[in-house]
Amino acid sequence: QGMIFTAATWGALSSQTATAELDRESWTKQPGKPFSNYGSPSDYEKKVIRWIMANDDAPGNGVSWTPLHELEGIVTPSGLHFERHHNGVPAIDPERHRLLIHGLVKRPLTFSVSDILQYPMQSRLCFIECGGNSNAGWRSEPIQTQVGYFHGMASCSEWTGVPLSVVLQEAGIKGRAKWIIAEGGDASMMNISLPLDKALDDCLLALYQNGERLRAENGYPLRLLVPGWEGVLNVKWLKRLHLAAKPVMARNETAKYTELLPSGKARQFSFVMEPKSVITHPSFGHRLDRHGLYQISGLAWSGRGKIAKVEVSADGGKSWAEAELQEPVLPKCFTRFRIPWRWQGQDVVLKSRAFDEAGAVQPERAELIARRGRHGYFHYNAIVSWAITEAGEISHVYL
Amino acid sequence: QGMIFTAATWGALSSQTATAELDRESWTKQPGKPFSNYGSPSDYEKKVIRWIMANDDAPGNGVSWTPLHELEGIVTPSGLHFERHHNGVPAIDPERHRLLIHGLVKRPLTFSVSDILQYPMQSRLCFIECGGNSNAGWRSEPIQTQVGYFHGMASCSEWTGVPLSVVLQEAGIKGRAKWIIAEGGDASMMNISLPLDKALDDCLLALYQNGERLRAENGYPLRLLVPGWEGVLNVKWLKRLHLAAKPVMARNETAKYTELLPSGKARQFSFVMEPKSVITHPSFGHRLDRHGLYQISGLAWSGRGKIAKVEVSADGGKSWAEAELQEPVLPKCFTRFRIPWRWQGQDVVLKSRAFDEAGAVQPERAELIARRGRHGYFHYNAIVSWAITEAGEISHVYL
Amino acid sequence: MVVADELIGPGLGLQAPPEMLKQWNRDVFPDGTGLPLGRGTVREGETVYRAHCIGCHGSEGRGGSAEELAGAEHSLIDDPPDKTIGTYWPYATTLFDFTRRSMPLSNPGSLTDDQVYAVTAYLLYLNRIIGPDDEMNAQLLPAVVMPNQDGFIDNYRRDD
Amino acid sequence: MVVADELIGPGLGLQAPPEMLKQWNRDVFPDGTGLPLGRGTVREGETVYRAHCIGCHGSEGRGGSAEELAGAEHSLIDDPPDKTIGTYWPYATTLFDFTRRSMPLSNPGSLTDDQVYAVTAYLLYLNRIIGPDDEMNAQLLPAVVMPNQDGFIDNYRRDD
Ligand code: HEC
Ligand code: HEC
Ligand SMILES: [Ca+2]
Ligand SMILES: [Ca+2]
Ligand SMILES: [Ca+2]
Ligand SMILES: [Ca+2]
Ligand SMILES: [Ca+2]
Ligand SMILES: [Ca+2]
Ligand SMILES: [Co+2]
Ligand SMILES: [Co+2]
Repeated sequence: QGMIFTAATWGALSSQTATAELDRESWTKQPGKPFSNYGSPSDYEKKVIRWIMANDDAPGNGVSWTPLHELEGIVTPSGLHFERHHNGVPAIDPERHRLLIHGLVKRPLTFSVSDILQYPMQSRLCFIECGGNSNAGWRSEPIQTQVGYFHGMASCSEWTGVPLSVVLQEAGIKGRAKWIIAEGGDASMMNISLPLDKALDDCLLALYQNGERLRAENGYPLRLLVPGWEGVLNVKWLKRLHLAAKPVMARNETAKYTELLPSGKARQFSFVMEPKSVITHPSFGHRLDRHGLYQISGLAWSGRGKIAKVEVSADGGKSWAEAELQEPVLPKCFTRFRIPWRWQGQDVVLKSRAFDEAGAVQPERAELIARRGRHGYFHYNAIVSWAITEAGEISHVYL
Repeated sequence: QGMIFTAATWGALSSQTATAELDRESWTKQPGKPFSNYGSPSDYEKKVIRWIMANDDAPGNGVSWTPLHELEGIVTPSGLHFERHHNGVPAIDPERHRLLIHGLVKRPLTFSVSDILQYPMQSRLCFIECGGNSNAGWRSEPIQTQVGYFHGMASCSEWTGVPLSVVLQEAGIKGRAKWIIAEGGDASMMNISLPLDKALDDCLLALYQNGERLRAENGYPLRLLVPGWEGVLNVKWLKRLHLAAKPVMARNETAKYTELLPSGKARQFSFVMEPKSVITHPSFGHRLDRHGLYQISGLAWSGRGKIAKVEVSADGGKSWAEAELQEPVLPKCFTRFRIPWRWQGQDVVLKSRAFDEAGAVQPERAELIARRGRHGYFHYNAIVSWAITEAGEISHVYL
Repeated sequence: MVVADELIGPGLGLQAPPEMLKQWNRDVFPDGTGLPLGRGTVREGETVYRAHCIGCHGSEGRGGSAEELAGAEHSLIDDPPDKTIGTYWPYATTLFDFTRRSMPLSNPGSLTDDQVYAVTAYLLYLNRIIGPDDEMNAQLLPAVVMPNQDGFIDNYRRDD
Repeated sequence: MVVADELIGPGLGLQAPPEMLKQWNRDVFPDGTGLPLGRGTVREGETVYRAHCIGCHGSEGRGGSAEELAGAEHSLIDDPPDKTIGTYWPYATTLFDFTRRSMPLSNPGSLTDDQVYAVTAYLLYLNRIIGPDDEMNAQLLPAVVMPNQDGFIDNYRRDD
């Protein structure tokens, strides 16, 4: 028993491979780094990234995923908010950007960004989820990848902006208007149709994300926030709102973001993101290296309102226990659930299922496929199952 | 009336100086930037920074301020969370870091960071405010500076970590223990005494900040979170918890973070951050360039619990109106308040005052000074007054 | 619907001038609303396609680094189904709307309206919807009946 | 107080070895608990001060880039008050605790315990609390009565 303790003496089972110091560690013996005007994550957390899946010939076309398996709580740091771009991130000069409201309005109007910043604002914590999130679930073999690279086209931020109803009132809505075609000011100038009743209900012209102005990749200087509805409607770099009697039938509401059913017909205007939950800890890529007490932790959300309940099963769905929901539980917002669990080294299958306040329940995969077939691509929200072997290895399974 | 519209045609009063394009703007004609593994703010928002006030001869000694005047909502992005360092930001290798719990415990224990990550966690949105925040308010002349550089030693994040009570239970608290001396693992190895009852009530060993692991400048890999109590207790880079019968009487609980009263006696162990509010929009540095409707927006918080009410005055305190509180209103958390206000170009003085659920009220400056004198330095929480001239210029005044 | 007379905002919006409304409004509806003047033939479209599209979408729209635009070999009820413009898209106007605003991806907005009509015609031809000698313009395009026109169920009005 | 018998956590803490407890515990309490062996005189302290402290705290502790450590000219009830170690600090042990853990700022942890005793003695001397021939050690330091020892009101137990 000397002056230096190695792992064998007081290192823990799996992680304490390094020798622990009795003397002051090097970083306590010299001044640390100075202050910074804007911080970034620890150098030791460089592996925590958005994972990029883009088109080699079109590097601005694709997605990058939020690493949900590395995160805790409900806020997604803006640097890790998922991205979906059709043609890259535009570098928009906010002084030159304008929002145009026209079509079935009494007064077609333009607004500069500094104008909109003077309007009354609201904030809400709210998730945005791509309609294509979790689509690997439709595959016939369960994908083996970290939670974030499977379900991480969903992120949650505090958004602040101007209620869309305020600027629409100023323009004066004509009676025949039933839809709003929103258009983005990026190189793809993406357009999509949003029902007017939703626009007037709870949509925001979002200017701030997690306290600061929007990140470029999340729509700077202005984006549409459509709480609880699929990501593609939350038009980034918002440039134009066209009030119309009918939807425009844009490429992204016909060719894409529609779900082909086994009948050959396709669901269109499938806006609401249905309840979903996933256990993030433990999950694929983690490994249980000891027996004993664990905290199962995960995320649940629903586009219909608040999460009412999350149940967790440790026996592949035979029995379920209600998890604790971390306060605050907010509508259309990530909700963190947690439940203690004792692992004695047995084979187990962990599952979670979400219930929302509107009465919707996250389905088993077989149920979802019975309803939708396997070629709908969008709106996959089935229960996720993690199998854990006696060795503590975790894989994704279909049950 | 040609193809190009200048400010005179459809530019707004103050901001639309640039000519607006009829053609597609340059950024809509070429692919934008590719995806990024970790994002950062827009290049057009580079002015939104933590403002650094450090010692030239000791660049790691000082503070940097959250620019509250640039932010909205309640979350502070981690890159802008205020900093207070005594000797810089250590670059701690998480594999080599250990937490030691000792003193009046049955079993002195050490934990690696990866051990602590396996403990049951909780999350909460919660402010941290330095006891020295807003101290310019003690000066005889009102400081003329942006809100963030006056009140921005306060920030608000979602923190996730392990309840301190869980690891203390494991160590086994001896009956005589009444205090915990916490020590940081930076070059200043700052120590401070925390009452054990608070430690068992709601303190966390925080591991995550706004979803991701702590930033280095906020204590990576482990910090103490002491909800509602002054910042210095929220020991960063937490290395040691020493259970004791009495406080250690460290430099930062005697020479500093005590408030000298006019009597010559000083308040010690003044832990709770009393209710405070400040109007962030409009405020010093902004300018009103038009008459009409504005939204007054600001932040309120209290270390005693939830904000119960915020009142705003536009006549220097003669009359008050209740502001709307943005949901969710959470205990010991920033609360955003907002109220509409019509400005017709008259001279006005805006004020806000916070009431908390424990019954505490933010005092007028004269009241605070009557109680504390002008040399306490810490715990300044008086009402802030902004005078607006007919020209729309805003200054900080004492009334 | 908002009916209040008094503004709930500060009223900073400026009247949008007619030229702006005309130039900015790029939306093309199934009934042809929004289509500009101009025309283009399948043959002209083939030239446009070879110059501006083939690099990503491949010869005859069979796909490349970007997705296929034609060439379905079987139907929507096969497993897997074969979704292309010809088998899946409900409206031909969508092709004009999308191409004009977003394509070619490397140089969006660079085609003339005639070129967009032409390449639209060519893609409809490749999908066996119109003939090799046809052309497209503001009258003909909305009149095209797409095979999958009735293939969609409005899920917003009847939530499942 | 936690009294439950069954652990609420996974119980991963490891017994801390005695050497670690000894080496890591740097806390020095007013009653002297935590003070190490060793000693140092005012005169030795002056040498330490000139070598390691004067650059920031100035000659005789009158302040420089870092704050003054001595030299109060008036009292705590003057306006403005004059707060220094001599007029404000309640315990001499704090000086040892802080200096050993945090100073010199440019090279913390570099002094021997003897050097810390010595510079503590020197600072107490500069503040007119001990004489020029005095020394400090684990017995003498906690016995020093600081002028402002009774200057503090416990605000936690009596909240205002
Ligand atoms: C540099 C590569 C590139 C070029 C050149 C290009 N495209 Fe594309 N195209 C893409 C990509 C990538 C997408 C998918 C866009 C998205 O995800 O929004 C696409 C999508 C499309 C679609 C929608 C397909 C669907 O099923 O939804 C059509 C139609 C299309 N392109 C037509 C054209 C035409 C016509 C041209 C030439 C005038 C062209 N493209 C040139 C890359 C390209
Ligand atoms: C490189 C500059 C530097 C050197 C060298 C230095 N100090 Fe300091 N000292 C500081 C700074 C800066 C502070 C304020 C620290 C803080 O804010 O936590 C300080 C604070 C102190 C304090 C607390 C003062 C108070 O009123 O709270 C004492 C006591 C002190 N130093 C003693 C020493 C001694 C003894 C030495 C030499 C052995 C020394 N210092 C060397 C920069 C220095
Ligand atoms: Ca371990
Ligand atoms: Ca303006
Ligand atoms: Ca095919
Ligand atoms: Ca296809
Ligand atoms: Ca002095
Ligand atoms: Ca001083
Ligand atoms: Co959908
Ligand atoms: Co205090």
